[in-house]
Amino acid sequence: MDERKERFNRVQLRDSKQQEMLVGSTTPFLKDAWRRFTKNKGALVGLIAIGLIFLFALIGPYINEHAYNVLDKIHINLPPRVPFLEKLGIFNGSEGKYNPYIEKGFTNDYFWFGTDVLGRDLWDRVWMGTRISFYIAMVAVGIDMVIGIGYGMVSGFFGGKVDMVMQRIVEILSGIPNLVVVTLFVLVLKPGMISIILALMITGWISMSRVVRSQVLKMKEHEFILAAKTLGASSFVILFKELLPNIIGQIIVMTMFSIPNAIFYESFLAFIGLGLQPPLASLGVLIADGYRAMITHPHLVIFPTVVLSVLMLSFNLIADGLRDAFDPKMKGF
Amino acid sequence: SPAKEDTEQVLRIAKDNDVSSLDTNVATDGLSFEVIKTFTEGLMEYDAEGNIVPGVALDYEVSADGTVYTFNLRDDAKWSNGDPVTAADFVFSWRRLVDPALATEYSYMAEGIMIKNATAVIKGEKPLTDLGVAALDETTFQVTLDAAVPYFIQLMTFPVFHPLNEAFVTAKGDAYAKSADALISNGPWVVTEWTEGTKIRVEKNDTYWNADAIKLDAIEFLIIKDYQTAALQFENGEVDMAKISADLVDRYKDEDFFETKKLGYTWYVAPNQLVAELQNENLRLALATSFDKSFITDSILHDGSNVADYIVPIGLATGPDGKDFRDGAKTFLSFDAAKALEYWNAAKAELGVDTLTLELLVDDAADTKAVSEFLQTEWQTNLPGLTVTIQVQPKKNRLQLMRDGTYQLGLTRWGPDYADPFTYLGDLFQTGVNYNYGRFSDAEYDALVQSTAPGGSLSTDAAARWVALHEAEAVLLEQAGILPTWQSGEAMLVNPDVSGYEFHVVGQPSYRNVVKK
Amino acid sequence: MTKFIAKRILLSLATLFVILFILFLLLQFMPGSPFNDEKLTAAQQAVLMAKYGLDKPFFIRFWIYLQNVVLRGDFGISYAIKKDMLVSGIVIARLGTSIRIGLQALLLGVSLGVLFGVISGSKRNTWMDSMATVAAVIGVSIPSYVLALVLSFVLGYKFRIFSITYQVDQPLWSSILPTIALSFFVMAQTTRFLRTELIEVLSSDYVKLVDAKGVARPKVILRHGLRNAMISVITILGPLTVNLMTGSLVVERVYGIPGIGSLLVEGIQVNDYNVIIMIAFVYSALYIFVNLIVDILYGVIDPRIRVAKGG
Amino acid sequence: MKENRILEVNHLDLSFRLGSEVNHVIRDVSFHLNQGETLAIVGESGSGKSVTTKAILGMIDENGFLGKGEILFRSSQKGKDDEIVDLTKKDKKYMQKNVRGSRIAIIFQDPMTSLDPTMTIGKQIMESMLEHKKVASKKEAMAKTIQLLDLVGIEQPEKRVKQYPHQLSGGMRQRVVIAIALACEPDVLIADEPTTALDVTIQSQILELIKDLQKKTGVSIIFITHDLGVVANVADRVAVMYAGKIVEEGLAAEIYYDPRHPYTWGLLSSIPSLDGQDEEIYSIPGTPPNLINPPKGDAFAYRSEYALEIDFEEQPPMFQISDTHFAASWLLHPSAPKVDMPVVLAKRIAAFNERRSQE
Amino acid sequence: MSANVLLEVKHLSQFFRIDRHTTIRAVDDVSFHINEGETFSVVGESGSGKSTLGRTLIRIYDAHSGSVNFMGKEIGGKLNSDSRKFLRKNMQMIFQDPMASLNPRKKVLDAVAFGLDINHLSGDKDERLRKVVKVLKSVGLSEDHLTRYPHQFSGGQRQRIGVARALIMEPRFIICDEIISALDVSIQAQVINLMRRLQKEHGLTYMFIAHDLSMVRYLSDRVAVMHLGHIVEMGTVEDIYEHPLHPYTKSLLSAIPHPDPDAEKDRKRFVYLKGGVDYNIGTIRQLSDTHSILATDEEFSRWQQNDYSLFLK
Ligand SMILES: Nc1ncnc2c1ncn2[C@@H]1O[C@H](COP(=O)(O)OP(=O)(O)OP(=O)(O)O)[C@@H](O)[C@H]1O
Ligand SMILES: Nc1ncnc2c1ncn2[C@@H]1O[C@H](COP(=O)(O)OP(=O)(O)OP(=O)(O)O)[C@@H](O)[C@H]1O
Ligand SMILES: [Mg+2]
Ligand SMILES: [Mg+2]
Repeated sequence: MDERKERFNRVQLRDSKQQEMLVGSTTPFLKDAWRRFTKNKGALVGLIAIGLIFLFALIGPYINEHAYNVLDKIHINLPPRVPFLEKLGIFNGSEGKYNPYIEKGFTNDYFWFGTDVLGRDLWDRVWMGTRISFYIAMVAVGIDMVIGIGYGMVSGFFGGKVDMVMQRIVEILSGIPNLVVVTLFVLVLKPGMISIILALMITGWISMSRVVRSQVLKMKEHEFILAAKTLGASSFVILFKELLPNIIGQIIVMTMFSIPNAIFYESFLAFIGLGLQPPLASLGVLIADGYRAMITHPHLVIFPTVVLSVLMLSFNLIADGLRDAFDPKMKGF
Repeated sequence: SPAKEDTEQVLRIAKDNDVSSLDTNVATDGLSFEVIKTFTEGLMEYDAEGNIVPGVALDYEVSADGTVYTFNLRDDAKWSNGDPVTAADFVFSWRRLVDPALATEYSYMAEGIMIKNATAVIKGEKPLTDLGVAALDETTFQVTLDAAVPYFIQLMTFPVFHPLNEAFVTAKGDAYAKSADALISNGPWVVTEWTEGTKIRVEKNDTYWNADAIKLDAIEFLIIKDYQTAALQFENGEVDMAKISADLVDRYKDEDFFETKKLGYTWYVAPNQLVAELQNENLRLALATSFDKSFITDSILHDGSNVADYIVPIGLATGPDGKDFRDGAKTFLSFDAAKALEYWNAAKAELGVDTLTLELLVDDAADTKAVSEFLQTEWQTNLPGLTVTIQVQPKKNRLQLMRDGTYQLGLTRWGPDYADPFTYLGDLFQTGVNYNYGRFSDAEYDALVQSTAPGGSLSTDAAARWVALHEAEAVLLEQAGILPTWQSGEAMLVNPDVSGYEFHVVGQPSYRNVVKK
Repeated sequence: MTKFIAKRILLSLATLFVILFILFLLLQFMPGSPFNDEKLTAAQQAVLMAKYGLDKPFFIRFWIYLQNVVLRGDFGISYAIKKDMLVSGIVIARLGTSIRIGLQALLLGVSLGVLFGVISGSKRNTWMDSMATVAAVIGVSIPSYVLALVLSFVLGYKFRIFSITYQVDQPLWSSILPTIALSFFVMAQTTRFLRTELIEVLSSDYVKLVDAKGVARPKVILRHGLRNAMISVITILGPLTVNLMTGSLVVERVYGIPGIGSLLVEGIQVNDYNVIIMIAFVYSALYIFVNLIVDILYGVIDPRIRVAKGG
Repeated sequence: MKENRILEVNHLDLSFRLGSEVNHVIRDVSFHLNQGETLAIVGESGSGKSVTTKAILGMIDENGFLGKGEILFRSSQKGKDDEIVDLTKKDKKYMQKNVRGSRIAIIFQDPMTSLDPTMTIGKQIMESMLEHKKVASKKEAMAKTIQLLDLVGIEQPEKRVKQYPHQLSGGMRQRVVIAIALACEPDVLIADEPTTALDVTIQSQILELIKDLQKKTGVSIIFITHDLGVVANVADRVAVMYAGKIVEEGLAAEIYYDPRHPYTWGLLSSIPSLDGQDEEIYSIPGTPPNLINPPKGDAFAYRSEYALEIDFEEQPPMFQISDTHFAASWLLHPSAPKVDMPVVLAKRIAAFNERRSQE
Repeated sequence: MSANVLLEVKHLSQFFRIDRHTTIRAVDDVSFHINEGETFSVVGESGSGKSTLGRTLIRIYDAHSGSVNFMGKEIGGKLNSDSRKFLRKNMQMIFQDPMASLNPRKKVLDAVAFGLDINHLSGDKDERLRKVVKVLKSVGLSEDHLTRYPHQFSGGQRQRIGVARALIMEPRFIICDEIISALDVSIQAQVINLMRRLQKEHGLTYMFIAHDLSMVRYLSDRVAVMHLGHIVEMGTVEDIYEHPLHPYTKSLLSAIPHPDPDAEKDRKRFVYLKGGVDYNIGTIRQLSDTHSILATDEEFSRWQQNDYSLFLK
């Protein structure tokens, strides 16, 4: 050991950076959450998948020479056929033992996802449908945000009689079979986007309001809310400036869950014939239509289902990832 | 048990619908009638070729003016409880049909065939006993009409006019026809099982007078609403007959068990003449001729449907000459894009517009939705400047909207009630009738049709009447009062071992001669 | 406890009343009538409306209906689906099937869900966890009708293992496919929720203490982890159960099941008011009942709640 | 291992993976526990007290891993010679079967969250007895449970066994937790801040209880706390921990009346003196270091008024002061300048000594 | 007492109705006053109603009954907007858990300026910043910290932010609800020193809620001992610590652990026997100008004769 005397000199208290060691990480919450989120492989895959699907929804319909709404009286009910891939024995345009492209002499035609009974290109229809499904997703998010959050916050924060009445209303709303209400909307207001949106509005927000309410109930006992009260903050300020930012994580997670629900709901409506007006077609409509020919022309149902399922899967994965990311208790180290 | 199955001849039929009632007077839908037909028998029945043959009646006489029919009933006809089938059973049934207390929907049939006092009785203005029916004795049943009805006999096959066992019906009271054991049979089979939403089974009725001619021991109507499930069940050998939707035809069209049959429905687009633009004949003609009907029948539906360039369907009615109404009749409004464009240009000039937007109202059924999309594109491409939007509504709503006249173009269909062109031409398009959704109105047409109506000037002159009906159709279609589109067919999967089933364009299928190997 | 239940039941009855009223009101706005068959004339429609008392003013009709329901348990007759038959007869005939298949699916779904949930929650971030999670997410991502048809195509048609359609005389055997189809979603939801909850519970202090007691891991997970995690899983199972028991239109249609899901849709399509109201009523009653059960179950599982409610 | 020692931790190193970083939280820690004694480990939050004890039980979180070091445990079996096992070499299964609960038991800090809310306390106490087959039947387990509850001072134990945790007050719950720990008559009891969450009156009761139990059962105790008052009450020996190291170790009296490490000085000084109301209380400046990048030399140097240059370069070794007293501070090196402990502390110790000499 | 009375509380009660059968009498008929510039401490076991008392004073809860006079204004009953504003400005509270009492999503700047913002006192941006920086400096934090989030601070620093948030309103009176119990030993001292310094600099009055009796002794002028919602004994530090009379006070004091192994070895502890005293029938008795106690005649005379056999073990 180096025993030089001067090493044992006393030194002044060092005001070094070490003095002020930060406790906890220095990254802000959202960044931290993002870091945790990106660590989650599933969520990342989901995000990428959604990105790709979104991209295709934007450009998909334009990257081949077909169009989503043009009838073709000749090329009807064709199975998928893709150049190059056909050489591998898949996507070669055959349906069982039968290959209509060869039988009917469409040797130069390629429909990547095949065509439907009206000879429309399924590739284009699927991506147009995806657009609509995204659109519905946006609407669902909007509804969740506005009604669900507002309702849940008010109900949870004010508690007491207000809560009691509001929860009764929710109970009644959930007690009425959705279908009755939806059908009514569709019948009274004509089927279409507006009706679907209104239908979503009736009950689509309930689970969000539940989550928000329980979060608010939990949060409102926190001391920082009391502190805000002692500083004279109004209920409005406390709700929107203090509570809301703190439950935003949960809200985002819940939103992610409500997106697939909305998309699904629309496809259910399509199945019972209360969907969009033709020739508009969401993924749900395509699946519902394709479903009827599933054992005849499976491609009609497979492609939209795959896209829908991947979309749902991705949103769910993202939602799971976000939930983990926003919940420090769950942190995957 | 399987052993019994082997020796038993059971025909299993998949049905996409459920029965709504097995009460002969109350039922309204096709399947209900089909099932009712298996366990009841009317005065007259159809044979395999669609000819009217005696049922419970041995024969009948008509008065010279065609208003009094006297039926002689066979004396060996029995109810399944052993009671004989008598003229009183018909009187009871027919009175029950028009009983205002029961308010049956099909009471209008009694008015339609102009039974004496029917209208007043239905309205409750006259007692039931005033209805023009009488049991002259046990086996003689007499009907008095207000006027000659050319298709009267033919309607005697219709289930609402079948007999009812008064004692049995009264004993069961409210419970009558609500379950298998509250039913009684005078037909080839008797209902033994009726499970809500699943299945109806009828078994051979040994008391039926012609029981020996019946080969099938039982028929099961299985309610399978999904066509694909029914088809898979058929492939699995679980059912012998299954209707399939157009979507499935491609899968089966080359199989030997695939069959199509023609139905009596004609689909047409009814332009609403309350809409100013649609009063323009050229526009209607343009719309009527600008879409390729054969694509609809051959590519979208491919279920045996055929292009309809007419309104009275093929196979509906046989004329006095013994030929089908359509045989040698004219066709109208065939697809002709070039001609359509001329009409369209004329219409635009007359209307003083360059562009036009119309809305097409359709059902939410899969087929009609696809057809509507096709129509939309065809119209928009062949008639440049025309924009067509589609409104899909559940059927009940579509009907309501059309009845109210609050629509523009509506795709609709009509099913015949009896085998006479009048069921189309008379009931649908006269000025002011109920089902004249498009408010078509033409004096010449009305006059022609009136002359062929029951009690009309030609009602007893069959040949002249036939000519008038042909002329009426021409008047209607030459101005495109409606836009005929296709005549329905139905695609079916039928077990090749099964033979002898009979379908009729009008009326219910019959299983009397079915044999299953 | 009994007092609590009595209070809840009273409250439920009030809720049910409101729901009934709202339903009645909604149907009032439904366009068309049960009698707009294409062949009916306006005069005939009027006769039929009068026959069934549908021409009376709204409140009187509601009052009469309420009396019939409360005093006689009479939910009226069907106008279209089964003409003139008692709605209660039709609905009850079908309800049994729906509830049974629903409960079967619930049982299967929850069992598998608990199995997968426990696996993935206790073996977090292993391949087993990933598998279970993926299975769960896929379970909620495929439309049920596609799933149902694929099942019947593969298992019923290709391999002929199960009956494709529901058979009344073989209720258990022929309901295997629909049970599987319905259970998927339940399984998936249970797995997902249980996983989250279990992870949280397993990292709690009390589970750590149990660990420190030297209790074997499986016992720790089952006895302490699962029990506590189930408390919140039950919340989501409540509404799910109701949806299952009231039948799924889609699965009913694919498998030809006479259930009330398809009956409701049909009722709505043909304006068969009494059918709609009774099914809706049953749905609401079940919903309220199941929630009551859930609340009681809470108490059974979580003694904190039991005592707080003064049981 | 010496005869009278039951547990010996030698050069233990332990780290946690935190994303891409490694948090080196236990750094070369050595201490031992004698049969029947109470060793208190003190130190501020995050210094590694709990992690050390969890390491002994083999219950480190998934992201933690051991470096070098051994944990020797004397496992006495009836009729056989004592066996000494290195717990770091044993797998989870072994620990669960042979050590946790049965030989070494632990009491956690928070009685409110340490009990399963859905299980009666009776069952929770019986659980480990049954698991480790210490009793023949459930009935016997129940009888023993009631005895235990009685032992930890819960009245009407027959009634209490059927109750749920939320029906008990905090103090009672902590007693239950203690009863659970004692259920299998362990050789070693680790009490990780067993009274921090309780208020003073209950705290003093629990402390009395633990001491009482030790007298009765002879169990050896590791007592973790950061309350120096509590330590004074219970400990035979004290180990002071700072930033993942033991910085001073000795008999209780040695630590209180003759502290040598500047950190120990700081700790002792920050307790308000009983008389001088007007002076400021001494407070240790700054915050503990982040152990993701542990400082090169003495981790306390940055907060110490007594830091030497060498403190920033090299870690001090353990200097022996007496047979039982050790401290890791360069100030104890012969070459180090003589420094005096803070005046407040010196005054207080003087007062103690004065009183001690009076007695 | 010559000092000015800042706060006078008379017969204050706060009940919580749990359900029809249970009402918790968290604060039950307490009366006391606090002098300007002093530190008044409230001690007692967990659940004795200390926090509820503080929260009722600052009007997080509305009092069940009783009157509160603060700086000459009655603030016990319904508040109009003026008196509410007055209260918000002059009375502030600091909470126990430094992490929980700060909004985790708010930067220090906004957290501290919150009171100003709400009451529209912040002025323009510069002024707001200046005020915040000034107050941060006075609690020993610097400008560098303005943009950080609470979780990026140590416990002691967080508690300082809480202090700064209250101080920026320039209150006269601060209620400190167990502000050090969640902190580490070495940090407790930092916060206490800070509070004392601020008191001197600004002439603040504190109501200090705590259960650490040695700290209370160190920093208080007067102490009230609460038990089951009642103030059972109240007096100067010396009264309470040197001449306790109430058995509950005695048991509390006997429970304080001292950092002195030898002394601890032979400490005698008293356990207070619950149920020995019914507070509802006792009345307040003055032992001296400053020292009062809640007791019945009989209890009082027994205790004065040092007969605690019924009350302590
Ligand atoms: N699972 C973990 N992953 C990462 N770091 C951890 C983990 N568990 C503990 N640590 C860190 O190890 C260090 C020591 O923690 P430990 O719990 O032993 O402290 P302690 O001395 O018991 O403190 P306290 O008095 O607060 O209980 C802390 O810095 C803590 O952050
Ligand atoms: N909002 C509330 N609703 C119902 N009861 C309450 C409420 N707040 C407090 N109490 C009850 O009032 C009593 C006094 O509580 P309080 O928080 O004032 O005690 P405390 O002396 O501050 O205790 P601690 O030292 O644990 O903080 C307790 O029994 C508590 O459960
Ligand atoms: Mg710890
Ligand atoms: Mg408190």
